[in-house]
Formats: sequence, C-alpha cells, structure tokens
Amino acid sequence: MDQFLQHLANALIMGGTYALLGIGLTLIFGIMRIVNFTHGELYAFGAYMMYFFAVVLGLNFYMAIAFAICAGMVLGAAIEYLLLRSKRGADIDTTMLIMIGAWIVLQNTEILIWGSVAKSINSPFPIEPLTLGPVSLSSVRVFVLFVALALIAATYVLINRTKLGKAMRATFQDSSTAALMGINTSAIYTITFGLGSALAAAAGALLGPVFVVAPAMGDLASLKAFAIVILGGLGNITGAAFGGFILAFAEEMGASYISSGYRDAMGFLIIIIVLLFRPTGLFARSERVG
Amino acid sequence: MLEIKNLVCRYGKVTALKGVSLKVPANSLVVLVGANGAGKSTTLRAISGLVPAASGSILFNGEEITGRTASRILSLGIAHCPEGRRVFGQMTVLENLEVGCYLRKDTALIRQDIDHIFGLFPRLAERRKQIAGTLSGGEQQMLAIGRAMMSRPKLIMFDEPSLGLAPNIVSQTFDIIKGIRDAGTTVLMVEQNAFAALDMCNHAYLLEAGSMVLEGPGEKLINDPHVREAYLGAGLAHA
Amino acid sequence: EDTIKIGVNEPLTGAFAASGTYIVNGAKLAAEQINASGGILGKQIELVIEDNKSNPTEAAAVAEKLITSDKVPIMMGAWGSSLTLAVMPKLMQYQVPMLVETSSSSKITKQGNPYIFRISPPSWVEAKIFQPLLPSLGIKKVDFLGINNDWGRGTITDFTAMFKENGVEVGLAETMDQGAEDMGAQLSKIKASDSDTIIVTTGVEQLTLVLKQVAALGITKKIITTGGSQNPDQLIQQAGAAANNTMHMVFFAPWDAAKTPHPDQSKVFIDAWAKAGHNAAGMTESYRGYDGIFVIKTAIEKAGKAEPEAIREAFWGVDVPTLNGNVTFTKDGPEGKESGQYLAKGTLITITDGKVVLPSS
Amino acid sequence: MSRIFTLLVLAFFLSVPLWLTDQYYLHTLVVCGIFMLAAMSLNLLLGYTGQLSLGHVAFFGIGAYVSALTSLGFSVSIFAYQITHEPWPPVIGVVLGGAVAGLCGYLIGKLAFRVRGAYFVIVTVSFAEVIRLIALNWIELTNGPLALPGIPPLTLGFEPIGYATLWSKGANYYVVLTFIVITYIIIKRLIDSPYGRAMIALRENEILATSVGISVTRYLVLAAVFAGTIAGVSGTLYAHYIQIIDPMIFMFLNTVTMVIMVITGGKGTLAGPVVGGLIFGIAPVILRNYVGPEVQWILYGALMILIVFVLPEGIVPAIERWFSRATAKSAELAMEPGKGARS
Amino acid sequence: MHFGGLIAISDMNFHVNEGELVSLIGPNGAGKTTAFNIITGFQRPTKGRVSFRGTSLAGLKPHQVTSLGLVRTFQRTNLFDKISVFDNVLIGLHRKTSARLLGTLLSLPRERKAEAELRDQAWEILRLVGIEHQAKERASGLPYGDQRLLGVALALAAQPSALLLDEPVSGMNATETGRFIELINKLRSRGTTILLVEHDMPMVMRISDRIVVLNYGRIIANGTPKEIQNDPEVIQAYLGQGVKHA
Ligand SMILES: Nc1ncnc2c1ncn2[C@@H]1O[C@H](COP(=O)(O)OP(=O)(O)OP(=O)(O)O)[C@@H](O)[C@H]1O
Ligand SMILES: Nc1ncnc2c1ncn2[C@@H]1O[C@H](COP(=O)(O)OP(=O)(O)OP(=O)(O)O)[C@@H](O)[C@H]1O
Ligand SMILES: [Mg+2]
Ligand SMILES: [Mg+2]
Repeated sequence: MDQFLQHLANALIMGGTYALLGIGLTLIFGIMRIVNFTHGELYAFGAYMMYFFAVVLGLNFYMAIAFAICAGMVLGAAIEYLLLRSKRGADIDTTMLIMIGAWIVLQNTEILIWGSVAKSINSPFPIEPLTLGPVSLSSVRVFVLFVALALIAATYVLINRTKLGKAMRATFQDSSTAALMGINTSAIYTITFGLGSALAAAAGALLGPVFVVAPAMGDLASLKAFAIVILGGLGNITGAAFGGFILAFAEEMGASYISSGYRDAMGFLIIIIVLLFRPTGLFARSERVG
Repeated sequence: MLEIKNLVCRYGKVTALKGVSLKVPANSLVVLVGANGAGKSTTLRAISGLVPAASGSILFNGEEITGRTASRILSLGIAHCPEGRRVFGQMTVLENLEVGCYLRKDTALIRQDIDHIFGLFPRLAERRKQIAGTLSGGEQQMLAIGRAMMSRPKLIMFDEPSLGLAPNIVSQTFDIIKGIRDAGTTVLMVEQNAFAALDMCNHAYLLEAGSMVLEGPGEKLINDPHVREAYLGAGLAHA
Repeated sequence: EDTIKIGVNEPLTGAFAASGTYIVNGAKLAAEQINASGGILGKQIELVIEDNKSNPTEAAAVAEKLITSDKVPIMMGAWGSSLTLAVMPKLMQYQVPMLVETSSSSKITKQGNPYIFRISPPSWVEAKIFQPLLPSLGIKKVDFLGINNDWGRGTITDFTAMFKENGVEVGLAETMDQGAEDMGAQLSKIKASDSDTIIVTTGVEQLTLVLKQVAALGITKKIITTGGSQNPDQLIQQAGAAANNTMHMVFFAPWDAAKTPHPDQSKVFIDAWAKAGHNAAGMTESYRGYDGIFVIKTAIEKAGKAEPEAIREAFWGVDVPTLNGNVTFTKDGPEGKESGQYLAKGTLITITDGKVVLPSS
Repeated sequence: MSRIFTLLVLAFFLSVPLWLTDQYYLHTLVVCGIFMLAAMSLNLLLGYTGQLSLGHVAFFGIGAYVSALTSLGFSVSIFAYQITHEPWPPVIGVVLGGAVAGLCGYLIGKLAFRVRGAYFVIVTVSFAEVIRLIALNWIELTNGPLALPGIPPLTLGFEPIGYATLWSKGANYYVVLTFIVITYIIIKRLIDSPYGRAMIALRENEILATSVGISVTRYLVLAAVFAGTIAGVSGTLYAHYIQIIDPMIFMFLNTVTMVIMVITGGKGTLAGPVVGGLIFGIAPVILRNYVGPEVQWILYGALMILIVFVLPEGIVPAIERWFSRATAKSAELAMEPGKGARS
Repeated sequence: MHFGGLIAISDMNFHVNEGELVSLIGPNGAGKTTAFNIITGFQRPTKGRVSFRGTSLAGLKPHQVTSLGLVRTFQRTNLFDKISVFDNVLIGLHRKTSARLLGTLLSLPRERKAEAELRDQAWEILRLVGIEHQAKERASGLPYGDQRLLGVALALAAQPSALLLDEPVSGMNATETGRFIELINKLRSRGTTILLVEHDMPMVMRISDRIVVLNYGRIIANGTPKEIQNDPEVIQAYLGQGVKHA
C-alpha cells in the first residue's frame, strides 16, 4: 500500500512534467496543425538558456527562468517568421519536413555551441525530500507540478476566454475568413508559434534543473509531447493536461507492476488503445459530413 | 462611398477581372449579378483585400485602399460576408459572432448587437452554444450574415446571402438586408436570385467573364432581354 | 606513404556524442605525443577520425570508408557494443584488425572474430575485479538498476553470477531505457525492497539523474556503480550532495597520479589534458582513447610495418605500459579464431563530502 | 519518350559496378538502395493514400528480425511450449520477412486506419515504439540489446544447382537494384489500376470516395499490406547485408530518413523516393569529406529546408513541370494521377 | 436521431417508390441532410430503420450502401479537387471495375481490356452530363455550375438505381438550373429513382412527383406539388412569401 501511494505520487509528479511538455505543443500542433519537430529542441533551448542565465551569468533562479522563456519566444517567433511564413497554407507534410530540418539543424548547433557533455543547473530547492507519511517527493518537482498547473490554467484561459485566443482559433480554422474579421492573421501565426515555443522553453527552463541539460534531451520530450497532445484530443488544453497525467500513470504502473523494460511500451499501448476507442482523443468534439 | 476603377485581378494565369469599374453611393443597395465564374466574388474579395489587385484602384470615401491588408480595410468600415458561409467550424455560434466584432472595443454595445442578431435569427439563438460546424447549411448561412453585421460596418458586402436558405428565410433575409440599408449602412450584394435582388436594389451591375457589360437601376436590368434570357430564366420559373 | 594512418570510428553526434568526443580527445593527445617523439617507424601517424553518428549502420559505413577509401591498416572503435558489432563483419571481410576501446558486450570477443582486440573490460572482467572487494564492503543483498542495453544487461547477468557464487543475495533487476529521465518507478520499487546495496550501471548523465532521484525518494542504501563511464568529478559537480557516499568502479583514477600503475605516464596525460583545456571530468573516459593509440603504436612497431595482418599478429605479443596498467592480450572465444581481451584493472573510489576518496590500500 | 528515358536510367544504374571501383561508394549505394526501397513503400502510404505513417521503420525492422531469426535459428518458450527453429537459407528468410511484415501491415492497417490525420501519425509512431520495446525486452527471442550478430549473407540458388553466397558489394548491388526495379513496376501497375485510383481518391476526399462505393479500410489496408511487405523485404536485405541487427534498427531517425527521401523527391510520384533517396543517401557521404560532424548534420538539415523552399512539391514534380513546359505531350499525361510520374 | 439533447429527426416515416422523384423540403435545420446521412450510412440513427428494395441498411458503411445502388451527392460542392475531371469520373466508376489484384500486377490482357472499357464508360458519362469538353481540366478549375454537374457525374458513375441529390442547384442561376433539370429528366427516362433536397421551389414544384415536407425533424406534409403548395402549415413553416415571388 505504501509503495502504491509512492507510485501514485510519482505518477502525479511525472504527470506534471508531461503536462508541461504537452501544453506548448497543443498550441502549435493542436491548434496550428504544424507537426512541430522542433518542439523538443525548443525545450532543450529553454534548458540551455536557463543554464546560460543561471549558471554562466549567475542570475537569480527565477529571473533566469523568465529570461529563458523570453528567449524561447523569440527563437520560436523567428522560426515561424523565417521558415514558415512563406509556407502558410502548404500541406502538413511540407511544413513537417521543414520542421524536421530545423530540428536537425538546431540540435547540432547546440552541440557545436555547448559541446556534447551534459550540463547541470542547481535549483534553490533543498535536495532533501518532502515526506508525507510513506511518500517522499522531490521539492523541485512539486514546484514544477504547481507551475505546470498554473501554466495550463493560464493557457486555457488564453485560448478559450480571451479575444486573442478566439482570434487564434479562428485564424487556424480559416485564415482568410479570419482576416475578414479584422484579425491580423500574419501576426497571429507568429504570436501563436512564439507562445507555443515560449511554453516549450518554459518546460526546458523548469526541467533543466530537475534533469540534466544535454543536446539530445529534446528527442524523447518531443515524442512524449506528441503522444500527450493526441491523447487529450487535438487543440484541447485540458485534454493535454489529462493526457499528461494518464500517460504518467500508465508508465509508472507499467514499470512498477509489469516490467521496467516495458515502461514506455505501456504509455504507447495506452495511446493505441485510447485511440481505437476514441479515434479523436479523450476529449474529442464531433464533426459532421454532408 | 466606394469606387472601383479599372480593376484587374489574376489567379495565377487566369485573369478573373479584366478592368472592372463600379460605384456604390452611400446609403444605397447595389447589386452585382452575373453568371458563375464571372468574377463577382473576386470583385468583393479584391475590395476586402483578400486578393491583390494587378492594376486599377479601389477608393473608399475617396481614400485609396488598394493593397491594404484585410484587417486594415475592415477597420475602415468595410465588412464582407463571404461566399460559401465559411463559419469557424470548431467554434460555437456565440464565439463566431464575437470574432465578428474582433476590432470593436465597445463591450456594452456588443452584447446588445448579439441580442439583436439572435432576434433576427431565432434559429441561431436556440443554438448559441452549438459548434458552428455542426449547424445545418442554412443555419451556417444565417450565422455568416449575422457575423458580418457584428462589426457595425459602414459598407457591408454580401456574397450570395440567400444560398441554401429556405424560401421563407430568403425573403426574411432580403428584408433584413433592406433593413440594414434603411438603417444607413451601404450594401453591396452579389446574388444568384437575380429577380429578387434586382427588385430590391437601388442600382445594379451585370458582370460577364470579368467585364462589366451592363449597369443601371434594377428595373432596367429586369427588363433587359439579355438579362431576362440568361439570368431570370424567362419562361421557366415564372409560370 | 609518409604517414601511418589509424582509423578512429567514434560517435561524435547523436546519443553517445559526449563519450565519443572524450575518446577522440584522448586519442588525439596520444597521437600528438607520439608524433612529437618521432612517430612510429620513423613516420608520423595520422588519425583518420570519422563520426559514426551513434548509429550502427553508419558505424559499418564508416569502417568501410576507413578500410577501402583511406586504406587504414588498423582501426580503433566504435564505442558502443552495437556500433562495434556492426563493424565486425567488415573486419572479417577485409581482414583488418580493430582495437576496441569501450564496448562491453561479451559477444564481441566470443564470436570468433580474430581481428578484435579489446582493452575495455567486459562485465565479466569487471565482476572479477569486484570479487576480492566483497568482504570489505559487507554487502548482504543487492538490487540492480541498469541501462537497458548490452552494457547494463551484461552487468546484471555477470554480477548476479558472481554475487551468487559468493553468497550475496540478489533481489530486483530493474532496467531503464537509454535516454529515460525519470526512474521514479524503478527506484520506488528498490526503496521498498530489503536489499542494502544498489548496483547501478549507466552513463554519467543518467547516473546523475539516478543519484538525484535516489535522494529525492529518501533512499539510504549503499550505491555502487560500474561500467567506467561515470566520471565522478562530473557527478560531484552535477548531482551535488546526492553524489555523496556513493562508490564507483573506475579504470583510471587521475585524482592521485602517484597511485596509478604508471605515475609518470599518468602525469604526462593529466597535464596534457589540462593544457588542451578539456574538462577534467572526462579523464576517466578519455584515457581509453589515449591508451588505445599507444597499444596500437606498440603493435605497429612490433610488426615492423603498417600492414593489417602483421599488426594483428603483433597484438598478441605486446606488453604496453598504459594508464590502466600493462596491456597484454589473452585469448577469448572459439579456438583457432580467438579475439584478444585485456584484463583491465579497476579501482573502487568513494565520493565523500564532494571529494573523491581513493581506496586506502 | 519517357520509356526510353526510363531504360537509359536503368542502363546507367546497371553499369555502375563496372566503373565504380571504390568499394565504399558502392557500399553507400547498396545501403542507400535498401533505404530507397523502404522509402518507395512508404510513398505508397504517404504519397498515394495520403496517410502520414511515421512508424514505417517497424516494418523494416520486423522484416530484418524475421529474416535474421529464420536464417540463424532460435529457441523460445511460449506458455510452456518450447519452440525451436533450425536455421534456414536466407532466401526463405527474405520471403518470410516480407510476409510477416505484410501481415503486420494488415493487422496495423485494420487497427490504425480507424483513426486519421495526426491521430494516425501517433498510432503509427506508437506501434513502432512498441515493436522496438518488444525487440529490446524479449531477450530470449531477439537477444534484446545484445544484438543478433553473424547473420549470414544472402545466398542465391537451389539445392541441385548449388548456392552462390553474396559476399561482394557488386552482387549485393544487383540484388538491391533488382528489388527496386520490381518494386517500381509493382507500384506503377498498382497505381495505374483501379486499386491505385481508389487509394488516390481516399487521399483526395475520403467522404466523397466512400460515397462512390470505395471501401476505406479495404484500400488503405491493401496499401498498408503492400507497404509493409516491401519495407519488410528491404529490412531483410539490410539484415543480410549488414549482418548484424539490434533494436537500434527501430530508431526514429530511420523513419525520418525515409520520410525525407519521399517528400523531397516528391511524394505521390513513382520516381520521387528514388531521386530523394539518391540525394539523401549520398549527401552525407559527400559532406563527410569537407566539414566536421555537427556541421555535416547542420548542412543536411539545411539542404532539406532548402529543397522544400525551392521545390515545395518535391524534385520530381518540379522536373516534370519543367519537362511538360518543354513538351506539350507530357503535359497531357501529367493530368492523370500516376501517369505523370514517369522518370 | 439525437445530438446530445437535440432531436434532429424524430419519427420520420416515408417511402419512395421505384422510378419516382420525391423531393424532401423543409426549413433550414429541419433535418434533411441528416436524413441523407442516415440513409447513406454516414450517421447512425438513434432509432428506426431504413431499407432499400427490401434490404435493411442498418449498420451498413457508406460504401456498402453505395454498392447497393443508393448513391448521393453533397450539399457543399464535393469533388476530387486536384484531379482531372476525367479521372474524377474514372474514380466514380469504381463499382464497375472488375480488376483483380494479381492480374493487375502482372498486367494481364483481361485487366487491360477492362481498363479500356472503363475509360469508354467515363467518356459516356461526361457526355451525358455535358462536360466532356473539359475532361482534361482540373476539377477545381471548373466553373461552379460545371462543378455541380461533375458532382452528379461522379454519382452517376457509381451506377445508382436511386440517386440522392442534396441541394444540387443552389448557387446556380436560372439558365444553369434549366440545364440541370434537363439532366434530371434524362436520368429519369432511364428509370433512376431520385430523392431530392432543394430550396429552389420553382424547380421542386416543376419536377417532383411527390413532396415530403419536414419541420423540426418531423414530417408535416406529404403529397403532390399542388397539394403542398396550398398546404397552410407548409406555407407558414417554409414557403412564406417566397413561393409567391417565384
Ligand atoms: N482561387 C482561385 N484560383 C484560381 N482561379 C480562381 C480562384 N478563384 C476563382 N477563380 C477563377 O476566377 C474566375 C472568377 O471567379 P469568381 O469566384 O469571382 O466568380 P463568381 O462570379 O463569384 O462565380 P460564382 O457565381 O460561381 O460564385 C473563375 O473563372 C474562377 O474559376
Ligand atoms: N453533430 C451535430 N451536433 C448537434 N446538432 C447537429 C449536428 N448535426 C446536425 N445538427 C443539427 O441538426 C439539425 C438538422 O440538420 P440538417 O443538416 O439535417 O438540416 P437540413 O434540413 O439539411 O438544413 P439545410 O436546409 O439548412 O441544409 C440542425 O438544426 C443542426 O444544427
Ligand atoms: Mg462567387
Ligand atoms: Mg442540408
């Protein structure tokens, strides 16, 4: 029982991490429908920027997070402006290929700049765990969990309640009609990609101190993020959050009670099974024909 | 209010407009008729900045608006209800209307206008929380019309507003459009239902294969033998 | 030909880039020193370094290039076991020997490929080194946490056998995927078990995470790592307090040159490494690249010519003083086509208060 | 006209081992050809049915493992049954590898095609990952991360005549080339037939396609079976050529390589994967001579982006358009799906 | 048929005789398209059943419904946009193909002959609809009216014994509508049963044998054009002033 509680707590903590990875991609993949292979790289970029600001420049931890997020937003907006602007309306595979190219370029540029040896960032949180009865939790990760929840809430409000959010959704459903509504669709594209990238960088900046910062750190993150976004249903912020927690739960239980070798397999099996029963994710919306 | 001079528009190699000129005086209802593919929609799209003009000029209240972005043009007061509904399929009816007044800041009045639209189309009021993509064809058309009205434009352009509407709603819609004109908003309308359109307009233009071939008051076109033959289906419907 | 070419087939990009780069840096230092002191057989040596992209297909292609295009008579490579295994058919086909500097899979020397000479210890060698230390460690029951590849799996198998022989109980054998960042599930299981020691086998990045997560879960068991890719200095730097009181089996201990098998040689290497501006933490890995080139040099000198078959023959008779000890090859694998295996020497160090403490003896 | 051109291209490729003496380049071409074959099969899904499958490496790896195990033998116990298999000749492995991969195509097709678009993409990725993890963890069968070394090279021939073992690069080159030509013909015939039209119809407008009586699952599954089989066969060739496989064969980068070949070459064209395959099979080899490892990758990525920017539909459609501007006749052909895609 | 709490169609019972042309009319959102979707298997009814020539259509997938000879067009223009007009029709002829997989791969004479025959049939359909001169054009490049005709050609290619047309003339002007009516008459002379949804009252009144009127998912009238035109409930709910206009 105690062990089960610990696993449950682990799943919750990891779910926070996954949800954090997922939300940035919900904007770019879920709403813009760009198969964004650079997501993991922006995550890694956020982590490297965090390293740069917090360790190289020695700034305050929280300030460094803020700067890293801004840097992510700038890089994301630049990618959109330089690589995607002229390819709007191109089909999904074309933009995907551009993003694959950008992924390869970014990752190897990172090696070129930072070297291939992993970096680490110290967090101001104590290394001693928080203990609640039989359960031990890392305090940084509890912090990450709460920030993740806050970012999810903020993103949800942004997309569903604000004018900007409506403009975003309208733009990606039908951009020429959105333009007729007075929306500056060009700006919306750049802003959305920038925001999604900022969230990816936020994930990197927050998780960099939890894990280590290495050039290939984004690859697994990308894969998980895609899975999470899909699990929840494209473009659905709360769905992505739930997707993160479900994936974490499946993996944790799979690793604990089946076999640690099949840990990731559990996650992917859950995705396959969920999609077989709910072909458009857990929180799908209906569409019509005719 | 709106004046177009020698407008030429191309889609790749296709020249859709070959030098079109027209005038829409303030507080009038001007109708553009013509066969399929004549370039009616293209004219409206060029005005609202969705397709670039290859040459020619578009003046709104004397101001040159050629080459401006769609959002700038809307902010000058030109709204466009596009052909084929084009509602935002994944958003609710209410959200569609809210996006329609994206540039407006007067929150209080917006609520009032939304209620006004729901008053005009009770069908939409029943479905305010429904995802627009699941509305029936006609319901989507109503929504598109309502959405265009939400920006409180000075000039509103309708592209085939009666498409897919039931006969009773068609006549209601035309009444609404007349009402818009009577309330002081200038209207430019493209319509296949030529008889009804010509009957209600102040002035009409006939577009064929990218060129203006005829213009005049509605009755003039209704009585024109060529128009009767080609667009009113003389001897067919009016038995 | 006025130079002698040595092919170096290492991962410089992709998942293993960090380690591959260390090896190459070590190899370059060795080559510089050899050339500065007159080269081999009166000729300068030239390292032909190629990136195998951490990808077995590429490793095979690189071998093909080095052998057929660059015409190297001898190669060093290819870091990971999958990479090395992918190269091995090429060695047979072109009859060119390769010195294996890192791979740990026991398969490599047991396949009957007479062109393989390995200086890194496979896990059965490591288990052998470990055995005499058991009494002083006081271990009663161990759990394993290993990376899910040939290296981690091999360690679990070979150490389990060794522990059982010596009356140590073996509990859980957990694995973690390469690149996995969250080991909470495995560690929670281990936390709940009644073992006193965890044997961890993985590279330094993942090891850092394991140590941090061990601390976060409040696990207080003894932690011993194997495999020789732990880079204790990097652990101290990156895992901080979480690295305290952990023990690591290393194969070159640069912290006190005097305690190494050949102190003068070690000092030369340590100084050169520092002078080149490389990260000091990397020495526990890069020494293998350095040693490898010196072993190759000796074999070529002994062969008297830079020809594959002669070098292969010469490997059998070398006795080279290296940073790890005196390298000689013993036969391993099916009779008549044995590969060469060096029985490396290891040191079990402890991290105490953020410092590396060498064993007293 | 275009037939002559095709024959000229073929003659050129037939002659390559005669004048290309550098074994390394020949090796590169063999590996590139194997991936090209996989890319051609991916094109069937990606290009013709419009289903973006990012798990294609699963079929490739399944083919490789099946063929390797067939020719190496294995012994596993499943639910207390001990199954032991004695080694068979590699040729049987190739056939079985293709067949099993095709079967997997069938099963996965049945399951995965219940979802579409982005969801389909993730199901295929997940499928490949699950297969990878099985290969990694079912150690008894696959040897897991410890790899399957010592896979015998392909042998050709029959019992009474005797076997010829394909050690040499040239022989392997011709084997791969033969498979490419056969695959090319199969795909071409398929695409020009009602089967191919049904696939293209599903790509263009699925709802409309079903309303004219096209069964979605039937044709998508058919495409998946073909794609799986061909990719499986290419995997078997890989296993017998490289002679060792381990679960890294399932790495995502291999799928990405195939996707790059298809899209840059021109998806939905017959010659696209061939052209894309040549470029991205050979580019790394050339880059290797000039710049450092990271820069090689950076240039590789930049080349992809550049191709997409300059030739958004891919290289082959661009060449065709250029060609059809030159000759009015080929313009007519280009109107028909599949017809336009002659190299 | 229910959508959440909304009832799109309730208690709809009607019957179309062989060879008849029945129009389904009603206000926007009355459930006409939904009825089409249910008949052709794109949606599942919450309750009730549809049968065609005695066969129940319950649970059939769209392509299976089509293979029974029940073919539809779409309310919005729906074509294989990027493909030539001719190939659109070839695809439409899917039901007619007799190709076998192995034969195709081996390029046997039988398959080649079948393919040639298919092409002949495609030309025939293009001629029937009257867009044969545009065969090489991309479907999306056709004028709007011709696109609608191509939509019908696609449906015809599927060899319908019953054709379901959803607002086929919306957006057409009178002349084009006239052409369309001619086409319908041609089809009827071949014995095709037609179920039509249309808001163009003059056309509906002119060509229907019988009219079924829906409102809020319920049938409120069922009769000849004359009867319907004068039905006060229909006038109130649907025709309004419009019919006088026409
Ligand atoms: N996006 C486009 N790309 C290429 N050609 C186009 C495009 N849109 C319209 N055209 C062509 O431009 C011409 C004019 O089209 P337009 O849509 O303006 O006609 P319309 O008068 O509105 O006709 P309809 O009554 O069918 O709406 C047509 O020949 C059409 O084929
Ligand atoms: N998925 C759905 N979710 C909720 N309501 C739906 C859905 N699909 C259709 N409806 C509703 O069902 C009703 C019937 O729609 P249907 O499309 O059948 O109408 P219709 O008679 O074809 O109308 P029109 O003449 O305007 O095309 C409409 O009110 C529509 O809003
Ligand atoms: Mg139009
Ligand atoms: Mg309808």
